Amino acid sequence: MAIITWRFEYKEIWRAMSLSPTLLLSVIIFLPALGALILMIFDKKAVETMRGFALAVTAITFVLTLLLLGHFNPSDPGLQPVFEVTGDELKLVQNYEVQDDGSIALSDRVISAAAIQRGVKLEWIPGWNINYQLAYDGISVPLLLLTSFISVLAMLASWSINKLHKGYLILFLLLETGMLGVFLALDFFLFYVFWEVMLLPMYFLIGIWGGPRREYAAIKFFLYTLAGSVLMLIAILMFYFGSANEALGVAATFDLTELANIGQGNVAAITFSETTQIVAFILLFIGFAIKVPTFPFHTWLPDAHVEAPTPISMILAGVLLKMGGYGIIRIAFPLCPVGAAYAAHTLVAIGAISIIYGAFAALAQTDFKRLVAYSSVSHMGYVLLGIGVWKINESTGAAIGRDYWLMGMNGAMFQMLAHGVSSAGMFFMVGVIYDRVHHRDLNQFGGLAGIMPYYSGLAAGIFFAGLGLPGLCGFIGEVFVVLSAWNFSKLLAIIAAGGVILTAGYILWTLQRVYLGPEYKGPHKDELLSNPFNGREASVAVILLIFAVVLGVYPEIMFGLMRESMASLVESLDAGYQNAVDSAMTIKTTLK
Amino acid sequence: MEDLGKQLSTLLMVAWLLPFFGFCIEVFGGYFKWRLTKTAAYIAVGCIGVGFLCSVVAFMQWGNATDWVVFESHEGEHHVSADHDEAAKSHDEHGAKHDEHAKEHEHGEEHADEHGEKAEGAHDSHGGHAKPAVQTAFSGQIYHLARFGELDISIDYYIDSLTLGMFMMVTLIATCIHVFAIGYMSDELTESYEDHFVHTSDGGHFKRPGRFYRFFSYMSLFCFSMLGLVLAGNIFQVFVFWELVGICSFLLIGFYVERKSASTAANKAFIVNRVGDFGFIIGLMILWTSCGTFRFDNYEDHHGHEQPGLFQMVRGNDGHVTQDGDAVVLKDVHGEPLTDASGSTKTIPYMLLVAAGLGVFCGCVGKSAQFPLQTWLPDAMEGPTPVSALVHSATMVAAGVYLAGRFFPMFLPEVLLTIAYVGCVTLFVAATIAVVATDIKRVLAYSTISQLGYMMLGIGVGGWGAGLFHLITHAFFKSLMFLCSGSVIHGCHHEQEMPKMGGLWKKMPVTAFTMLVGVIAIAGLAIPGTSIAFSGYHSKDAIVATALQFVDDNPVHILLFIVPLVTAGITAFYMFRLWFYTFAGQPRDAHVYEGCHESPSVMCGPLLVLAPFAAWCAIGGEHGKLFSILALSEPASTEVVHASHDIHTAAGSFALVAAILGTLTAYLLYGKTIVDPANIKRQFSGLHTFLVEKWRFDELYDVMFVRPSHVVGKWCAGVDKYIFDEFLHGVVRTGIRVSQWDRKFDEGIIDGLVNLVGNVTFSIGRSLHVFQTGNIRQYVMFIAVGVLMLFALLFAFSFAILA
Amino acid sequence: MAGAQLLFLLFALATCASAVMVVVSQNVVRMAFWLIISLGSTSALYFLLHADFVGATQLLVYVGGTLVLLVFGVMLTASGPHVKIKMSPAEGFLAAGVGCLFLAMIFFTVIPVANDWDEVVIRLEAQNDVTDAGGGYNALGEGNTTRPLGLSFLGTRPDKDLNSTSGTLSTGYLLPFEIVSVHLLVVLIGAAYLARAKRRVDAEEA
Amino acid sequence: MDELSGYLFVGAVLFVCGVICMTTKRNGIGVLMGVELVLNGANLNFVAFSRFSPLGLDGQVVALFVIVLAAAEAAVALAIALNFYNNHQTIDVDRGNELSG
Repeated sequence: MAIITWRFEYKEIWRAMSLSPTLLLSVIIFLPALGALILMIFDKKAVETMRGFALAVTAITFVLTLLLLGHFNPSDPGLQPVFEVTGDELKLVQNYEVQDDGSIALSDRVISAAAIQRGVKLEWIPGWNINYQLAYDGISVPLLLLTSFISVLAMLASWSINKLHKGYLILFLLLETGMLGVFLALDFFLFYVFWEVMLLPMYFLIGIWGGPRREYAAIKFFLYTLAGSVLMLIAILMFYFGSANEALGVAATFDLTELANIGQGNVAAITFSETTQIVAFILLFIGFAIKVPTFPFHTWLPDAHVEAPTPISMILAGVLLKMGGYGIIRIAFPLCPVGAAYAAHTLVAIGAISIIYGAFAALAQTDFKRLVAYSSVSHMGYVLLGIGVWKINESTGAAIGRDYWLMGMNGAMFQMLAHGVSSAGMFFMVGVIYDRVHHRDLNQFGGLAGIMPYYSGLAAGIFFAGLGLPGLCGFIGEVFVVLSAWNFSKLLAIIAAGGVILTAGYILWTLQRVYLGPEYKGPHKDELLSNPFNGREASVAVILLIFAVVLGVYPEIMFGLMRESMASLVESLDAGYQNAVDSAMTIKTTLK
Repeated sequence: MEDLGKQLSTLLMVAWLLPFFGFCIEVFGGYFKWRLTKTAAYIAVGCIGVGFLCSVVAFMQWGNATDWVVFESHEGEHHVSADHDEAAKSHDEHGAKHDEHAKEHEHGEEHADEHGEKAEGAHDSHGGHAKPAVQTAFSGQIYHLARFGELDISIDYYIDSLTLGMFMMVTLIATCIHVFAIGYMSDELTESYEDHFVHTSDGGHFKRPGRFYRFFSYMSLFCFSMLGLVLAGNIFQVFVFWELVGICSFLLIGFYVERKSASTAANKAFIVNRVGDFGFIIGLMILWTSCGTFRFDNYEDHHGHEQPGLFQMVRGNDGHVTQDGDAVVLKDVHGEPLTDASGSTKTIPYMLLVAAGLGVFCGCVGKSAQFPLQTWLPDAMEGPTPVSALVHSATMVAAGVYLAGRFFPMFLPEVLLTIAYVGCVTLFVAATIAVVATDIKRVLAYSTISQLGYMMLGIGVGGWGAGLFHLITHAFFKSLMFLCSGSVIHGCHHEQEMPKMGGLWKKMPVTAFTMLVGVIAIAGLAIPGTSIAFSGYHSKDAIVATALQFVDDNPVHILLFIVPLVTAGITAFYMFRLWFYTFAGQPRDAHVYEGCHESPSVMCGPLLVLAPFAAWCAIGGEHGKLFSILALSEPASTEVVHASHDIHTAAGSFALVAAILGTLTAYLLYGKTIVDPANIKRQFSGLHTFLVEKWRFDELYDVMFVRPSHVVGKWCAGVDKYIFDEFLHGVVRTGIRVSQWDRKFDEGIIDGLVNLVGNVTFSIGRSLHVFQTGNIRQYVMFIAVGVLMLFALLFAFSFAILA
Repeated sequence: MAGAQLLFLLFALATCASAVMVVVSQNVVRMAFWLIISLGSTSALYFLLHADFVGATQLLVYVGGTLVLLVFGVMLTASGPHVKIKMSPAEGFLAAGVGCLFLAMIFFTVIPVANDWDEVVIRLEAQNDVTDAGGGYNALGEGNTTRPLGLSFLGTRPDKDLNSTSGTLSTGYLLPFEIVSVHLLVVLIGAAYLARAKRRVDAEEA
Repeated sequence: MDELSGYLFVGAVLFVCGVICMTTKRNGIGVLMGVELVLNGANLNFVAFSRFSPLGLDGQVVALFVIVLAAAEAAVALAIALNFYNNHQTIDVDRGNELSG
C-alpha cells in the first residue's frame, strides 16, 4: 500500500505565480472592486481624498494591465500561458511515498518544462461544471489595455461630478471590474456574470448622475441590454446542453474553448447541428448587436449618451460598445462558424447600413452629444462590416481570399480601439464645454476657437480622429475594413465607402458651428471666459490625442499584438466551416 | 546603386520630415511663446529652405550617379529602371503574340537608327541595342503599417526623376511663398487684429489676437503632407497624404475662422474632395482585392521573395496589357503570368481595371478641381493669398495631375479617354467663367482649373510628358501670378475687385512686370517662327501637339483638339484682360489708387526669384533639360503618345495664332477700349449672368446633393424617434398595461384566496381558544385523551381495512 | 429460574403498587416516599435484566440524587396552608377512567409484540449481521455491562462486533456522550441561574 | 406470557401511573414526580428490549441517557418550581394560568 502525498513548496509556487500572470489576471479584475470596498469606509465628505484614491486604483489597474502586457507573447497565437516553469528553474513538488515496510521515501518530483497552463481554472460550481476560468490572448489584451486606460481618463474626467461622490466612485469602480472581467473570462457562465455585473452600475450611474431625462435613458438602456442578455442566456443554455454526450460520458460544459472546439467540429461525436448553430448565432448576434449597437438596435445609445455624465459617456463609448464587438469575435463566431457563415451577408449589410444610417442621423442632430452618439453608431458599423467579410466557396466551404477577411477582422479590432480613443475624446470634449455653458444646442455655439483656442485645437484634433483623417487612429480601422470589404461584396463595399463623405460632412459642419465663427451665440458666455480650460482637462485631452496619433501613425503597435491570435482564429473558423461542409456532404452521400 | 537609393531616400526624407518637425515646434512654441514674433516664420522658412537644399543635393547626386544620363540620352533615348533590362530576355516569346507589340518593336529599332533625332516612343528598353545599365528609379520601404497573412501595407518611397523634379519644384516654390508670406501676413503680428470682413453684433469689426504663428505652422504641415504625397511609394500612402493635404487645405482656407464664408469654403473644399476620395477608395479596393498590393514598384515580401508591384503586374516588362478574354492577366517580376498558390493564373476583369482607374481618377478630379467637382476651388480663395499660391495653384491641386501621371501605367485606354474628356470639359468651362470674373483671385483660380484641365487632357491623350511638363511650368508661373495678386491685394488694403483698380503699374512696377511675365507665360505667347518663348508656350504646345497627334490617330475625338485650341485663345484673352484691368489704363477708384503702394522687399524678392523660373524653366521645350528629366521617368505603357515633328509644328502654330488672337482682343477691349466691354456685357446679358453664376453648378449641387442629404438625415433621425422609439414605448406601455391587469388579478383573486384562508384559520383559532386554558394538568389530560383517540381511530381504521 | 421469576414477580408488584400509591397519596412527602420505593424496585428489575450498570445508575442518580432534589423542593415549597392541595373528585374519576383506557391501550399493543418477539429477533439478526450467541449479548460475562458500556461511549462496540458475521464495524456513542455532557453542564448553570435569589432586584425595589 | 411481556406490563403500569399523576396532582412537585414515573416506564422498556433483542447495549445506552436527562430535567424543573413559588406564593399549578387564551 503506497500513499502518495504532495507537498507544495509554497515559497516556490508564490515565486512562480508572482512572476507569471496567474494571480495577475484575478488581481486586475478584482482590484477595482476591492477599491470600491475600501471606499465604503471613507468619510463621505472627504471628496478629494476619495477621488484621489479612486484615481489611484484605476491607475494601478492600468499599470497591472501593462504588467500583463509584459508577459504577453505576441507570437503565441493561442491563449497565453499564465504559469510556465521549466525543470531547471524550479523544484515545485516533492513526492513522499510510504513504502510497504512503513518507511518513507522522499523524491523530488519536478514539473516538467511542458507544464504550461493556459489560463486560470478553478472550480466554482462543480455541479454544473462551472469554472472560474480566466485567460488572455491577442484579442483580449488590446481591449483590456483600452479598458483600463479609458477608465483612468474617465476617472480624471470625473471631477465634474458634483453630487453623491462616494456612491459614484464606488459604482464606477464596480463597473470597471465588470468590464475587465468580461474581457478576461473564458467560461461562458462567468462571462455572463461579468456582463451583468457591469450592467447594474451603469444603470445607476446614468439614472442618478445623469441629465434631466436620466430615468428614461437609464431604463431604456437597461431594457435594451437586458433583452440582449436574455437572448444570450438562451444561447448559453443551448450550447451548454448541446455540449454533453451521455453515451460518451462527456459532461456539459461552459468552457468557451471546448465549446468552440465542438462548434468547429473538432470533437468527435459531439457537434452542434446546423440549425442549432444558426439559431444560437442569431440569438448571440442580437444580444451583442444591441451592445455594439447596430441598426436597428441602436436607439438606446443616443439617449443614454445624452443623459449620462461625461465620464460615463466616455466609458460607454470607449469600452462598453466594444464588448459587443468582442463578444461577436470571441464567442459568436468561434462557437457557431456555420451560423456565422450563414449570416455573414446580413452582418455586413447591417454594418453598412449602420455606417450610412448613423452618419445621416448624425447630420440631422442639433444636440452636440447626440451627434457624437450617432457618430458612434456609424463608426461601430465598420466593426461589424470588418468582422463579417467572410466570403465562402459554397462547394468546398473554404474561404475565398482569407487574408482579406483576416484584414477585415484586424481592421474591426483596430476600429474598436480607435473608436475607443476617439469617441471617448469627443465625448470628453463635449463634456468640457457642457460643464461651462450647460447646454448642447449646436446652433447656440460658435466662436469657441477664439475664446478657448487651446481647447479648440485639441478638440479639432480629436474630431479629426473621428473623421478618419490619416495619421490619426480612426483612419486605419475604417479604411482597412473598407478595403477588405470589396472581396466580399462590391455593392456593400461601395455603400460603406460612401460613409467617408457623410462623416466628413457632419463632423466638419459641427466643427464649423461650434468652434468657428466670430462669436459665441449661446448663454453663459461669462462662464466660458471665467473658467478656462484647466490642466486636468487638458491632460485628458492631450493623452487621448497622443494616443490617437500614435495609433494612426504606427498601427503595428496594436496589429502586432493581435496578429497571431486573429490569424489562428480565422484559420480555425475556416477549418471549422469546412468540417461542417464536409460532414454535410458525407451525410448527403450516405443518404443517397 | 543601392547606396544611391539609400542616400536619395535619406535626403528626401529629411526634406519631407523637416517641415513636420517645424510644424510641431511652431504650433506649440507659437501658442505658448512666439505669438507676436516672427520666429515661427523663420523656422518654417528654414525647414522648407533646407528641404529645398536637400532636394537639390539629392538631384545632383542622382545626376552624378547616373552620369547625367539624362542629358546625354536626350540625344539618344530614355533609360528606364534597370528592372526592365531583364525584360529583354523574355521579350521575344511575348512579343511575337501581339501585333502591336511587334510594331512597337520595329518602332524601337527605327528610332535606334534615328540616333540624334529625338526620343519619342523609344521608351522600350528591348530595342535590341545596348544601353547603359543605369537605374533611375529607387524604391523601398520606410516602415510597416500592418501585415495580414500575405497582405502587406507599409509606408514606402519611390524616387525617380519625376519625384525629384516635384520635390525641387515644391520646395522652391514653397520657400518663395513662405518668404512672401512673412510680409503678407505681418499684420497678424498684433494682439488685436481687426478683421474688416466680420461684423460683430454691436456693429463694429471683429477683433482678435493675431495668428501669425498658426499660419506658418499650417504651411509647414502642408509642406510635409505634400512632400509625403510626392515621395509615396504606394497608392495607399498617396491616399494617406492625399487626405492630409486635404485637411491642410481645409485649415488654410478656413484660416480666418471668424468669417462664415471662409469656414464654409473650407468645409466645401474638404467635402467635395471627399466625394472624389470616395471614388479613390473604390479604386483602392479594386486594386487591393485583385492585385494584393499597393506598391508601385516591385518589392521584397516578408519571405524575402521579390514580388511584382502594380505597374509590373499590369504592364509587365514591355508596357503591354495582356488580355485573356475579358480579363487582364497579371504578371510577375519576370513578365510571366502571375500565379496564385493553387497554380491558376491571376487575372483581373478588364472592366474592373477600368473601374479601378476611373476610381483613382475620381480622386484626381476632386483634388485637381476637375469637372464636375471644380466648384470648391474658386471658393477656396477665401484663404490668405500665399495659401492660394502654394496650395491652390502650384502644389496641392496639381497633386491630382501628379497622381494621374504617376498612376499612368494602370490606366487603360478607356480611362485615359475619360480623363481627356474631363480635362477638355474642365478647361473650357473654367476658362469661360474666368472671362467674366472680376475678383482678381477668382480669375486666377479659374485659370488654374482651366490649366489643370489642360494637364489632364494632356495625360488623357497619352501625352504623359506633356501633362507633367505643364504641371511644373504652370506651378511656377501660376504661383508667381498669385503672389503678384497677393502683392496687389496687400498694396490695395485687401481690395480684390478688379473694377476698382487700374493703372497700378505706376504704383507697383515690380509687381506689374513680374505679373506680366506670368501672363505672357500662361498665355503661351512666343515670337512667331522661333521657339523663343516663355515656359507656358512650350508646355501648352506639347499638350496641344499630343492632342493633335491623338486626334490624328482617332479622328472621332476631334473635340479634344478643337476645344483646347479655342481655349488657348480664351486663356490669353482673360489673362491679358486681368493684367490690363489691373495695371494698365486709368485708375477707376481713386481711393484705392491713392492708398496703393508697392510691397516691401520681403514680398517683391520672391516675385523676382520666381519670375525667371516662370519665364525660362522650360527653355528648350521638349528638347530642354526639364522635359528630358521628366521624360526619363516616363512609364512603360503602350498608351503613351508622342507627337510627330510635323504635327508638333502644326499644333504649335495653331496654338500661337489662338494665343495672339486672344491677346489682341484683350488689348483692344481693355487696353485700348475700342469697344466698351460693358456693351458686350449688355448684349449678352443672359450668357453673362450664366457665366457669372458659374454655370450654376453650386445651385445644382445644392439641390441635388446637399439638401437631399439633410432631408435623408432628418428622415433617419425621424425614423429613430418616431418608429424605433415609439415601438419601444409601445412595448413598454403594453407591458405596463399587462402588469396592471396582473396587479388587479393578484389583488382580487390571489390575495383574496390567501386572505380567505387566513380569515378561516383566524376564526378557527378564535373558536379554539377555549382549549387554551393555561392549566398544565388539563394539557396533560388533553394529550392523554388525544393519544387515546388517535389509537381508537387507528384501531377503527385498521379494522375497517381488514373488513 | 424459579428464583428469578419469583424475584421478578416480587419487584414487579412492588414497583406497580408503589407507583399506584404515588398517584393515590395526597401528601407530597408520602408521594416522595412511594416514589423512592417504586424507583428502587425498578432498579432491582434492571438487575434482573442483567443491566447492572443501568440499575446502579438508577439507584445512584434517581434514588440518591433526583429524589433528594425533589424532597428539597417539597421542603422549600411546603410552607403555609397549601401542603395539601386537593383535587375535585370528578377530576379523580376522569383521570382514573382515562388511565384505565390508556393502560388497556398499551396492553393491547404489548401483547402482539411480545407474542411475535421471536420472529422480530430473527429479523433483527438478519438486518444487523449479528447472531445471538446463545446467552444474550454479553459474551464477557453475565451481568457485567460496565466495560462494554464504557467502550461504547468511547466509540467502539465489542458487544455487537464480536458477534458480527460480516466483519463490519458498528458505531458507538462518543458524540452523544459528549453532547449530553455539555448539555448537563448547561443545565446546571441554567438551574443555578433560575434558582438564585433575586437580591439585586429586591434592592432596587426597596 | 413470557419474561419480556412481564417487563413491558410493568413499564406500562409505571407509564400510566405517571400520566395520571401528572393530570391529577395540583402540587407542582407532584407533577414532577409523575414525569419521573413516565420516564421510568419508558426506561424499563428500553432495558427490557435491550435484554431480549440481539442489538447489544443500545437500549441500555439510551436508558442511561434518559436517566441523566431526567436528572437534569429535575434540576431545572425544581428551579422553575421555586421561581413559581416565589412569584405566586404557592405551588398550586392551577394558579399558574397566565397562558390562558
